[in-house]
Amino acid sequence: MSEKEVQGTEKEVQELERVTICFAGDSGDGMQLTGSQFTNTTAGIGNDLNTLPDYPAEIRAPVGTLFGVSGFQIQFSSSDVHTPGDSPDVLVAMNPAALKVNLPNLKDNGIIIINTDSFQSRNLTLAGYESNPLEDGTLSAYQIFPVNITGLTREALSDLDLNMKIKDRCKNFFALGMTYWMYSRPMDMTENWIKSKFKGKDDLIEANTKALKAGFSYALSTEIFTTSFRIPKAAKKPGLYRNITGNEGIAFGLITAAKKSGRELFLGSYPITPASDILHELSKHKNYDVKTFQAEDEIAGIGAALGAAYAGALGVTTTSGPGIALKSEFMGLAVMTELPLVIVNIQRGGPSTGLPTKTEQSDLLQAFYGRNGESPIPIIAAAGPADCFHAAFEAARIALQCTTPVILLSDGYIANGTEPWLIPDPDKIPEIKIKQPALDEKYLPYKRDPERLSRLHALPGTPGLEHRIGGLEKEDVTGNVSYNADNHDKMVRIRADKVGRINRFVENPELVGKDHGDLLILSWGSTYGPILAAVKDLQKKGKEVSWCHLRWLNPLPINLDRFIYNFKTVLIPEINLGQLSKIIRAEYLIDTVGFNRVRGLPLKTNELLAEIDVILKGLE
Amino acid sequence: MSEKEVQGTEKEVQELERVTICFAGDSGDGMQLTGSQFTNTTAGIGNDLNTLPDYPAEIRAPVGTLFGVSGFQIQFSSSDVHTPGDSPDVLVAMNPAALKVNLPNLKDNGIIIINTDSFQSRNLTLAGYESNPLEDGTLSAYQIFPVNITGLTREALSDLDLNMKIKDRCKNFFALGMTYWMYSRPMDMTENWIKSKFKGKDDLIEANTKALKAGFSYALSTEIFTTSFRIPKAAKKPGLYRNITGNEGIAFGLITAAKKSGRELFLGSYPITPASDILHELSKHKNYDVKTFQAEDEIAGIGAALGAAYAGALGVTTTSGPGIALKSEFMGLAVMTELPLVIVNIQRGGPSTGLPTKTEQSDLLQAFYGRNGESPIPIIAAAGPADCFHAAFEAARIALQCTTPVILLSDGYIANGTEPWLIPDPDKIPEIKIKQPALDEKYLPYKRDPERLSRLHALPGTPGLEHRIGGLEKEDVTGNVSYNADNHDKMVRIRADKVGRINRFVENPELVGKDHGDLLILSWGSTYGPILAAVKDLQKKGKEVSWCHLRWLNPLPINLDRFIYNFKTVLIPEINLGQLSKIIRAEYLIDTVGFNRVRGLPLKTNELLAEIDVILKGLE
Amino acid sequence: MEPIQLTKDDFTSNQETRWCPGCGDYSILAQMKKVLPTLGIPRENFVFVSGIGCSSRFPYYLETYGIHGIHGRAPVIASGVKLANPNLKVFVITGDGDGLSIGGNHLIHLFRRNIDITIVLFNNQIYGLTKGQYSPTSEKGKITKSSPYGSLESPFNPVQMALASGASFVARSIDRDPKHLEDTLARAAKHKGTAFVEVYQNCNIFNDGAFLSLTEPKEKKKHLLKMEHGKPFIYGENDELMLTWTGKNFKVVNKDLNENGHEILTHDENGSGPAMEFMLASLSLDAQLPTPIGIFRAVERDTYDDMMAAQMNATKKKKGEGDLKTLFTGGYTWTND
Amino acid sequence: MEPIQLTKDDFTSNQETRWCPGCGDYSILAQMKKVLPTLGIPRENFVFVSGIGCSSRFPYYLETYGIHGIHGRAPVIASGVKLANPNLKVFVITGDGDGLSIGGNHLIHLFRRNIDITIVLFNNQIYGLTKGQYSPTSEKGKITKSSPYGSLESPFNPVQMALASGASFVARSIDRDPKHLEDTLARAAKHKGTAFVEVYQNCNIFNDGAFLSLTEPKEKKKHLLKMEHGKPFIYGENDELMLTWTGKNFKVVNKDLNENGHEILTHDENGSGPAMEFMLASLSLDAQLPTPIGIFRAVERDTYDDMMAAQMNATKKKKGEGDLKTLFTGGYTWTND
Ligand SMILES: Cc1ncc(C[n+]2csc(CCOP(=O)(O)OP(=O)(O)O)c2C)c(N)n1
Ligand SMILES: Cc1ncc(C[n+]2csc(CCOP(=O)(O)OP(=O)(O)O)c2C)c(N)n1
Ligand code: SF4
Ligand code: SF4
Ligand SMILES: [Mg+2]
Ligand SMILES: [Mg+2]
Repeated sequence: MSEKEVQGTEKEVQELERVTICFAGDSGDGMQLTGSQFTNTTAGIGNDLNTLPDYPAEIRAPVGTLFGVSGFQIQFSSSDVHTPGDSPDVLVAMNPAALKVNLPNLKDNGIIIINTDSFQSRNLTLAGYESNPLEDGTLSAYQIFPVNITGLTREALSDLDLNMKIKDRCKNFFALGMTYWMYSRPMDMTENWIKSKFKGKDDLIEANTKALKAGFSYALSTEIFTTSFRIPKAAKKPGLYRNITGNEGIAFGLITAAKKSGRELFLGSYPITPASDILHELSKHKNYDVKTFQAEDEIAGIGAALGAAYAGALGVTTTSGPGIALKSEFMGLAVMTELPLVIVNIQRGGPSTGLPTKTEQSDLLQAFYGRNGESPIPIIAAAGPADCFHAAFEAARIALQCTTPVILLSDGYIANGTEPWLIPDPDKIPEIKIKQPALDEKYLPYKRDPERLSRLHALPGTPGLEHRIGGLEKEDVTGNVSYNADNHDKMVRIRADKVGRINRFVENPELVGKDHGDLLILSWGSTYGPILAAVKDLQKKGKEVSWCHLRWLNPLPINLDRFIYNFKTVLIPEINLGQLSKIIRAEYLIDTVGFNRVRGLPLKTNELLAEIDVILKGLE
Repeated sequence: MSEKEVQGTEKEVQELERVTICFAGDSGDGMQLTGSQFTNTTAGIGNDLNTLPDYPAEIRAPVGTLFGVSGFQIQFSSSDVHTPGDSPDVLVAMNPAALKVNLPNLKDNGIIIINTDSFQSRNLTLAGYESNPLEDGTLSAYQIFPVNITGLTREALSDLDLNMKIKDRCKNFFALGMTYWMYSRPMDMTENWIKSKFKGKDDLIEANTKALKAGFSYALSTEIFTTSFRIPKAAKKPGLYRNITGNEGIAFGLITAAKKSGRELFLGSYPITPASDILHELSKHKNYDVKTFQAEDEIAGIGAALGAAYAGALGVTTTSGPGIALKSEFMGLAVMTELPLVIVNIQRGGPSTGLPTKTEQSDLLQAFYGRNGESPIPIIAAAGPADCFHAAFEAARIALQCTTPVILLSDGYIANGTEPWLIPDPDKIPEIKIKQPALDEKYLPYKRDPERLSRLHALPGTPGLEHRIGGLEKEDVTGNVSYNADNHDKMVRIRADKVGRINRFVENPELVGKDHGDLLILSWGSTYGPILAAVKDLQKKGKEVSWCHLRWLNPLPINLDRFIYNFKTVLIPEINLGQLSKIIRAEYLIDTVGFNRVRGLPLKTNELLAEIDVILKGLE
Repeated sequence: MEPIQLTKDDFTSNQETRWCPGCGDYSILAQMKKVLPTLGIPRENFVFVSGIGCSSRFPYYLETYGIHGIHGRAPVIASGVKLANPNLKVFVITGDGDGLSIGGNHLIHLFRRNIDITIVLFNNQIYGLTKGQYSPTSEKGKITKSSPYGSLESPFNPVQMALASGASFVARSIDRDPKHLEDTLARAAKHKGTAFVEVYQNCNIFNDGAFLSLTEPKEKKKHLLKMEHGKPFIYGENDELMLTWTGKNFKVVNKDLNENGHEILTHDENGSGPAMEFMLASLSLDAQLPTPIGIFRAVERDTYDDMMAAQMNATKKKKGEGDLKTLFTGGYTWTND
Repeated sequence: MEPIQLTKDDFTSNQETRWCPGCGDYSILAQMKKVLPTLGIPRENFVFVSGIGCSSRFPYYLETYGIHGIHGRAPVIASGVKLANPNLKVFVITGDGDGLSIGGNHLIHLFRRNIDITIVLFNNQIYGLTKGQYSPTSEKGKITKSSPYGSLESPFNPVQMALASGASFVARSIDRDPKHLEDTLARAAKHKGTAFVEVYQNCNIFNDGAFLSLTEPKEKKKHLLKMEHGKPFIYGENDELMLTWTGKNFKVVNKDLNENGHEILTHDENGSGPAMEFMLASLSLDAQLPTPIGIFRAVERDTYDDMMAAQMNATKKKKGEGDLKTLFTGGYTWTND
């Protein structure tokens, strides 16, 4: 599939289906920016894609150190993309530390573009290299493209009256320019971005644009790069798209739910990685009746959200695992008072402070059981960045319609990762209808809807419906405080039942494949992408596997027991030690097989495929 | 078995094997005191016994109201006693509210001693009686002993120069005196108690003693009581005994563990019902190197305990469910830093504030999973008041020897209930040996004992072993901060393994009955007493059931899988909706049957027996 | 709309009060019921939020909206209520344990935010509900169940804490002076911004007589200083004692024997400056000097809720009422066809 | 035992510092390393406890015992360490978010307890580690990621909070004045009781220049007032400005033009009384007046740890060293045979 094309000078152009690039450099090198520019351009020309930023826990770790490396990985393709790619085809390494950290991931015979200017003894030492990997054969298994990027950038900007530091900051655009040429991407979107970003600072506009173009020209004209690649458009569902991170998805989903339910959105939150961006995003949208309250701690965050819910807002709190730990007493109060509240947990590596900037799925059992008493809370988990929008909307809908707190689980991977989002038509999103208590009847705060078992919540400000709620056990129907033994037993069961029947009001998860067979894969949350990629691969190879990805975890879906018993093996891949497995085993009494990698990273499709291979062989 | 005896006047004396009495009155009537006097005397004459106080959530609710009723139940017997009794044989009701609240529990044809003086219209109304139950036939199914206790007390004290209020406060001693006669109990122990309690206040000594004796004489001489009862001594293991509440048991167990490990005991705690008494008890014993720190909240309580543990104390924190919720972030830090820490949860009715003064077993799953990340903590549950001593000692031993936080579960029932405790010989309690790091080697904070996987903890103040620990993921062996992916996976598994293998270092639970058969009862915590009573009853009736009561819940015992699969039915009685069931099902994939009563009360032996009956019939 | 005519009975809920007979909480409830009808606010717009403690049962007894929250957290719940619906009149009811021990941080953050909420802290210098442990306001050396050898902590001075963290209205009153209490609660309720009232409250079960010197008819004249705006600081059995200011310190002098001609000091509640405010607040710690009740500070400053509303309005003016289409397409978009 | 001879290198751990280049934290670390060897305390007796934040990484860089705790909770961990082993010299390292937002309550309770712990609060008026949200000390109206339209809260004044809650040693210093910082840390470390040092610290990434007026050579003479015990409050480009006291307020006058003959005010760190202390503390909020650094208060009062030890000793004296048999048989006992 290669052809010759005239592109200024005669170079080969090869067509590829999919490519994974990793841009890596020092935290100060602007790699996240480079990555997101590449992403937008790639999206704009119609490839499907998926991205994963990977930045250090330190704000700006000392230059050149291993722990200061910042990376951005993108997979893009002419067909569907579901993950940022297991192992990059191309690594852009701006310094030795970036090379060191990312080399183990690179595909065999992968391409490495190296900024040779940074391979000096201090940087090599900082990266822990005893000799120069450019010279000692370390890289012999790869295709190396050594480029003195810093020097070339300075050269390109030599006629500009800027100090060297500023010029050097443009080198990421030089690198970006090279990759634009390599993968046949247009430069205009980035040029426009530079113009608006540095508006009013003409010298910076000029510098960055020049660096970008210089990189492009350099790749085009030098001998080093002999081939460029073309990745045709992907056949995506037609429509208007944008890239979206999971955290943006959640913010948008919540705003939409608020609008569709006629409530104001109230966020009570305390900053914590990787959840803070939801707070940042929501605090921008004050004209959408969004109120954000940066509380003094996580407890105050959820407490204010609960108060706001009582007063009639869509109450939301966002955090990560350690924050959930702090909120758990308030979550119990939300259960007892049966107020609508969305509790968002962007999971990260644990236990304790753990690995704050890494991803993990290990807060599932905390979501189920992390409170005193019988304290059931429905749980929904988002499958990917775009699904975050839908999951947040659904969490809010159930919270409002079933008068219950709802936990929405996401994780560091999909929170920061992006994928194209088919922008929905707002008018086609259904309203969220909430029943109101009648004004002409005696108001009984704990009288229930017979179907949902939800209660009617009278909003403060409504004349005649004055009432008090709180954390002591409630008398059935009246909601008065009750220490009665039988009432307590009854209420404990009602609360369980109320949550248990929510699966009647949400969609069943799809079963991909047959409803019986050798292997059923069961999964939840952010493993969706890697597993989808694996399942597609297996299907292509003609292997029969079935797959069901859960969005609602509590309660488990109604349809699961229609097929879960029909498989020889049920495989549950998770980024934890088997938390969904515990739930499934207890519920269905079937032996599950876990695929558990707790490395702070998304699952790798290839590793999963290898595991499935072993399982299928064993079953033969 | 009845005989005539000369006891001043000729009355019948009947011998009984076991009796349950409930003393009930207004919170201000001194029922807890009456109960505990009856208890001590009963213990002193050699009956086995078990008690349960039941007091209102309000401090001193308005006089005469239903929610102001305070009760104290005691079962005593010439044979073993394991519970405070399902339903009292005798109810001493000091006012209408006390009657109303406790009547539903009374045994058919049970005895009611009533203070008729309090059955006036205001009190009747407060208790919700529309007519006087003494007159309207409400009590026709019972043996009623109406006594004008208030009036008789006043009469008995008529020659004392005390105001009426103080005299009236003596009426509980009058009632106590009556029951002493009825059950052939000596008065001297209570007389002595009165003397020391009111030391220096001779008028009060005289008043209370007189009231006590007057009650006794009244019962002896009047026509109302025709029969008194004798309950022979129980054939208890010989030795020195005392009554002990569960909370005292925990306090003593912790002090003992501290002494036996050569550590100081440090308690960081915040008051909460029903755990506060441990704080109260421990704060008395400053001469035992016990340091108690009343913190500003639960978080501070555990934080200080963790700091103390780092500095070399046996760190302990005590609380109830809502407090555990708050402590959960710190529990994660204890997991990560692998410090010895005992976390005591005296469970109460939940969720949220729930039923603060009632008992429940619903924090088990919180103990297992109530933290972010993979955060395993060993869990032990005490079976009864006396076992609290042993469980606390064992929790501390494992914490110190396996360098881990340990959760000790108790509940409101056994915390406040009492039973006789065979006082151990302190010299026979084994030392708790703790390994110390060598001073002459490089100290590696996360190097592990190959057997226990515990680490060696170097105490601050030790020259040359300076080191830092914290909540970020640790590098294997060195304990340095590590964001490495494979290291994280490894450490997550090591921590799980460390806890998972603790069942090698503790005793296996006993299997009562055969290792196969129709019915295995599996249980944990405070249900021990009621289930033991049921099992004995079944055995007496020649029914074959087996029973295993778990003390260590995490990890599950090694021996369980040797027999758990050998039964047609595995019944798990719990005061929750089936939390141990969930754990057992997930672990062993067996279908369990639950017996769940979530009423804030201990399980009733009779109800359990009825359930077992149904099960056994179904299996026939 | 016609003016609202409410009486104290309108504010009496059907729940039985469950405090111990003789508890000071009854008086606070009674005065509150007198104040509420005078505020010109419809009953349905009141929300009472409390934590946990004897005091925190307060909301049950009022026929208004209410939340009996969790221990120490009433200020944050109340903040959410008020910010979500600024039309509501929000009260926080808390105790010395609830508000100053577990909940201390929320309280001081509420002060600095100045959300329009009225806080009443029932200070009985003890944990009532949990049966008598010492609290952050208990005097050092206090013997309780949890401190059988005497507590070791110096107590907090709630008024100083409130002043230091920027509360715009700070006052103190006492259960046994119904009129003063009523007036103080009324003033607090009418203040725009976070208003803090510390109420000395007798717990006759676990800490009886803690404020005896301020309530016993004979004693109180010698110890209680009622601060009134614009009036001199005068107290004593025959109003003969006068509080004067040396420039650095207070000094009590007999009015009639004011030989050194000390300046007569009058009370200025409208922000007399940190020096005077803190000095007045520190008085309660000093047995030689009188304990002031009344209003320490009453100043106006922008409330958080108003500023939040202003920001929202400004943003709407600038960007227009938010619509979903604009939101969704706000970033970089492209079309697949 | 021979006297301990330590140098700053003895306190340097083998962990690489991971702060941004240019961060003010480096200076604080450097000064701390200078102070530690001078205290005459064996290295193994130091314990540094921190919370979470950029600042809280501090313990890793010192070759002492240390705990990197959880967010806001260093004071409680440190309390446990100190009470369990009073021989240890315990430091708390915290930030403005860690110590005043999530951890505010623990801090003020530590102040009132007066446990012998030295607290250093790195105040950069921003959340550094979480990438730049406003903090409780950020000025009102601050534009950050979480407040794109400006924050609405008035900042805390950490010094006032510490004074109001009874801290026995309260000081302030600044990263860019190494000598002053070193001296202040040394004084704090030597204080017996809870010592609090607020350090103005520049976060050059998210809040660069927050203290520029106090560090820029030209500006600082006009704004910085170094308080020294027993010395007059003098500052200004040529030390020409003098802080005077009107009895209620501060006033700045030119030394040479002191026409009204204002009294020269000298600094008294040994408890100058609430009035003066709070006035001095309030200065930092007022742009018209200088910002004081130095020691606001240094008074001796009984420490919690000493009192706890005393209670234990007294009890042992009275009841004898506790033995288990006595404990077990303490209540009512009987014998079964
Ligand atoms: C999280 C939590 N911790 C502890 C408790 C127990 N508790 C309830 S009220 C209280 C203190 C009450 O004291 P205060 O606030 O002074 O109220 P008072 O009863 O004196 O009015 C405590 C410790 C609780 N309910 N929840
Ligand atoms: C329970 C919890 N909540 C939130 C966080 C996230 N977090 C870490 S540090 C920090 C604030 C840091 O600010 P500051 O204390 O001022 O320290 P600095 O980084 O500025 O030195 C936050 C919000 C966390 N780690 N844990
Ligand atoms: S315990 Fe004290 S504060 Fe509580 S209700 Fe009784 S008297 Fe009032
Ligand atoms: S983010 Fe700021 S406070 Fe944190 S290390 Fe960097 S400069 Fe220092
Ligand atoms: Mg109180
Ligand atoms: Mg900061």
